[in-house]
Amino acid sequence: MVNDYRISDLMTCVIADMLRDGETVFHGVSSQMPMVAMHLAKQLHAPNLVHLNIPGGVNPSSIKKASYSSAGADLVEEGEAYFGLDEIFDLSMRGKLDVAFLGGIQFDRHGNINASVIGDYDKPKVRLPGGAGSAVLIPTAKKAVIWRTKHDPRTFVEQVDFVTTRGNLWKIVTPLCVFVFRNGQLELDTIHPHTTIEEVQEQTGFPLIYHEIRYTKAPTKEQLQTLKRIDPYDYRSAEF
Amino acid sequence: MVNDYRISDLMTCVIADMLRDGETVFHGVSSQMPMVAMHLAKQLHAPNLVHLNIPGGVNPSSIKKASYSSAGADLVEEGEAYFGLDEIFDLSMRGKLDVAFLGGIQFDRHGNINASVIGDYDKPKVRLPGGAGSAVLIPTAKKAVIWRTKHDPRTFVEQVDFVTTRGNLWKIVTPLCVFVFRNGQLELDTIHPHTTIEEVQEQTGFPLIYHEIRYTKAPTKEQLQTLKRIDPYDYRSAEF
Amino acid sequence: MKKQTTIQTAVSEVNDYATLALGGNVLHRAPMAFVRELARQKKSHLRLVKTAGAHDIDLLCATGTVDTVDAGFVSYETLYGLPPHYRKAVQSGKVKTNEHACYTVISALRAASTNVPFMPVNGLKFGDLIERNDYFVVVEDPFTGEPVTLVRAIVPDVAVIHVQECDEEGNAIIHGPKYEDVLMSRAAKKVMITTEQIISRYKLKQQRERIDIPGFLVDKIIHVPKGAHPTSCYQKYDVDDRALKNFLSLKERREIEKFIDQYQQQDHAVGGRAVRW
Amino acid sequence: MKKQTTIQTAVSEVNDYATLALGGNVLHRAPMAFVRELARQKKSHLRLVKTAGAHDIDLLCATGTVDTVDAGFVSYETLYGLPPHYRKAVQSGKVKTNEHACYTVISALRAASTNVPFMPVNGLKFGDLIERNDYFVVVEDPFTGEPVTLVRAIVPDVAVIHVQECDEEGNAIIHGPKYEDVLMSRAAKKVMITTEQIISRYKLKQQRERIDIPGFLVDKIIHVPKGAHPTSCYQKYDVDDRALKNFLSLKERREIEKFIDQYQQQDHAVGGRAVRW
Repeated sequence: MVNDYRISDLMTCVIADMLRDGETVFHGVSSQMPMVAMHLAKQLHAPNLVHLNIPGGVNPSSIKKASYSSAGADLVEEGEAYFGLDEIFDLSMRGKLDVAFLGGIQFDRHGNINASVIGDYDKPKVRLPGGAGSAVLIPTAKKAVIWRTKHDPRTFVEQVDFVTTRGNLWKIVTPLCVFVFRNGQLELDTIHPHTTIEEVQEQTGFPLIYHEIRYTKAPTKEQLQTLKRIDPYDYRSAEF
Repeated sequence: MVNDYRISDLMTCVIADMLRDGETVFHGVSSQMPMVAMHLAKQLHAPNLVHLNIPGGVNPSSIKKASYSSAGADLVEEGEAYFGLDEIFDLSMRGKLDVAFLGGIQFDRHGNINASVIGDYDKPKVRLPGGAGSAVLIPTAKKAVIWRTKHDPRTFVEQVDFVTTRGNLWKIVTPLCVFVFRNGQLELDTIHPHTTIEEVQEQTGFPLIYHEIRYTKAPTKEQLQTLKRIDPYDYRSAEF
Repeated sequence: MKKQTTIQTAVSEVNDYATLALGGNVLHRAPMAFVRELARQKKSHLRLVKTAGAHDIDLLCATGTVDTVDAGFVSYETLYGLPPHYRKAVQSGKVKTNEHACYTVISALRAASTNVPFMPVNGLKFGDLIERNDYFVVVEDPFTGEPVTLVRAIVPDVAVIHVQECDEEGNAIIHGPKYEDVLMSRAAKKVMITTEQIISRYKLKQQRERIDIPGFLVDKIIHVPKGAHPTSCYQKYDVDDRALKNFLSLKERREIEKFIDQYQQQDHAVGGRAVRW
Repeated sequence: MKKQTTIQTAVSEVNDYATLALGGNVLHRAPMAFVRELARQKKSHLRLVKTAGAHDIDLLCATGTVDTVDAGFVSYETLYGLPPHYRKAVQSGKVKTNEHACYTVISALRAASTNVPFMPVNGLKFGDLIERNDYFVVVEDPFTGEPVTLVRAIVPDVAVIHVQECDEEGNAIIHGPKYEDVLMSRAAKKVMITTEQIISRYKLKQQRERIDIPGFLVDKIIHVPKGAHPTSCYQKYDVDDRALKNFLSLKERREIEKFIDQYQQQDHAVGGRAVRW
């Protein structure tokens, strides 16, 4: 069964399954995977999901032309209305954004997110791109979801170098597992079918918290077929 | 000569003469006279004046259809761009509004303006319409001009009942005279050709301040002819 | 997800004591069908928010529907003069005016639209409005030490906006002046749209760059042709001079109620009418 | 009132130490011709403001033109990775990053557009950004006593915005995503527009409802076809993959200058070209 899908397919389907019908959902720049996942959800179980994005195209009817970018004009061209980034932020401030997909470079067991620097803030060893909207969206979106195509002990650490933000973090999806943020800590939700708890622990810089080992649901045939149709150029794998 | 024009013509021309080329100028609701004056100025000596108004039509090419209102859609229909009321206020806040035309019911010698109440604020004898934008525009527009088709001792008083606003008041135009606000007090600028200093004093509730009696310039033939063309339905006299 | 409803049902969801932001400006595009139904259903203790109102506020003051008005200007335009019922209600103490500077209403709604408790306002510096109203306060700017005036946020429970056209999802286009309506749709907890026409989403999509209020912000859609009457609705109808003058000639409560009743058929008629393709 | 000029003249009016707001977002519609001319004229100590930048900020960091960057995100998109020159400049201490949350850049520009010293922001509640940056401060809301975060205003000296079309007065239309460009045009002291096309005001008036920046707000108009290249300009050209990858392969200052020189003819060519009817 493992050969039926790739990790990028699995992650995309896991993300899609988190989304419910009618929710307002936002993704930012360099966010091809959640963008595809949102369309997958819309096709299969969440037709009234509202897709919001940086260029401002509400519910783009297709993402086939979205190309290398997830912040380009194609999303407006295919959209049914214009709702710019400033307005999306305002919406989240008002508590009306259900799900925000955000990035980050370093995460710790307390749910802190670092997208700013490695090392000292004023004299950084590595200047990271910055948290973009995270620092205001993670505290205000009802559910913040992070996806990350890297899972190693430098990414998941005991204590982040800098707290760019924390807040309503809900889940983190990686190539190995899904974390859920609960009771103030990052717990293991599920591990993917192709890995083992030992491997996940080895790649995580803090002791995993879990009561039982549960496995991530594999993508369904319908999901995989739909993915091929809506994302023929495989943008969902852009970060791999 | 007096029969060549009416008071409304004179007032409109006086207002037009205050406007300079290139200035950004705003009028509000129930402001037919300044609206016509702005168009007169644009026709004759200020072609690059920027005409802003509540409905948001920038530089409406004609005001012939502006009808009873000066806040209707006709100004947008004839406009060259859309710039709404919220934006006009912001512009004034930034110090980029040159002239604002505003109303008011009561004025005192100290340049205070009342558009709120006659009597006590909480238990008013007469509830007035309110200052609309005055309370933020008079302090921020570079020059605030007030026009008033009534000139009597109840309008020009020693002390207003309530200070709705004060600030960058420049001139007040009435059917009898023009006041100028200078050195913290309302001074007599000019009196209209058809009146006398005695009449103006009689109709003003505080002692007039002036060094010499100067007369308002009568409208030119060109101004009167242009008025007939640009304002054929005589909106400039709507308040008379 | 069906948002289309009748004006009776929509208004029945407005609570007494609610804060309503009313779209339009003075004599233009006021949501009058909705306003009349508020009176018919004998709503009470409402708080109305608008930069500049006229017939809408005056009518609801005449029917005893209102407790408070937050506005910068309440008056008919030159031709029609002052609003008799509003004035009487304020002067008798029945209605409280929270006087604003139009812009401070905008600022208070902007605060709501970004969910902050106040908005700093540059222009409001002098005069008695600051001193006499507790929704204005002067504080020290923590960055420079200079004084700055703040206006408290106004969060409408419902924004009621009359538009020329929208689709079944609520994607709405306002033709001509938009006044504060777009901001109101972002500031209010709920958005109710009354519309001259409902058109198909495919037709509306062809004008998608002109959509002022995206459908996902809209809670209720009510199809009410002539829903702004007797105020104007650009491209649809002008101010009805006779109707307004008739209203302004009325004195007795019973006369006002009869005036409102005359609109009942028109206001209620077309809740379920077909979509235009 | 003649606003049309060359890119050389417009850039010559930018002072060292100026604060510039750059339009566009990441790889899209950045005002690159203007940016390259800033480097050619060896401007220095600039402060750049943008929610999310990439090639523009990276290039000006490579040429030593920048002191400070106020942004929420600086990086190329997935395909191109991180901005090497920006990172190097920050890590070596030559450039200071004022890290924002994208939205706080918007809030700071909104404060400028309304001429208030700060803007309250609801979302910025937790983390080290508030503590480590003096442009954020937490105060007590005077109305409720609750804590509220303020962000200090950013007033750009110049907003530089690349558009698809404008007329001789500067009435400008941005097709496709507008990002923060409209806000920047209201926040800055001066507005300079670079444009793919200048069209006659009569032609533009036919699309007047789509005007994003009215001409009276615009100080300079520069006709520069391909003025956003190698970033994209919707309906005109896509991102130039080769040019970007080429730039990202360059290490030496001399190589970067040569890269900029290659654009000189294109950037300078068409300042006086005729208007399209």
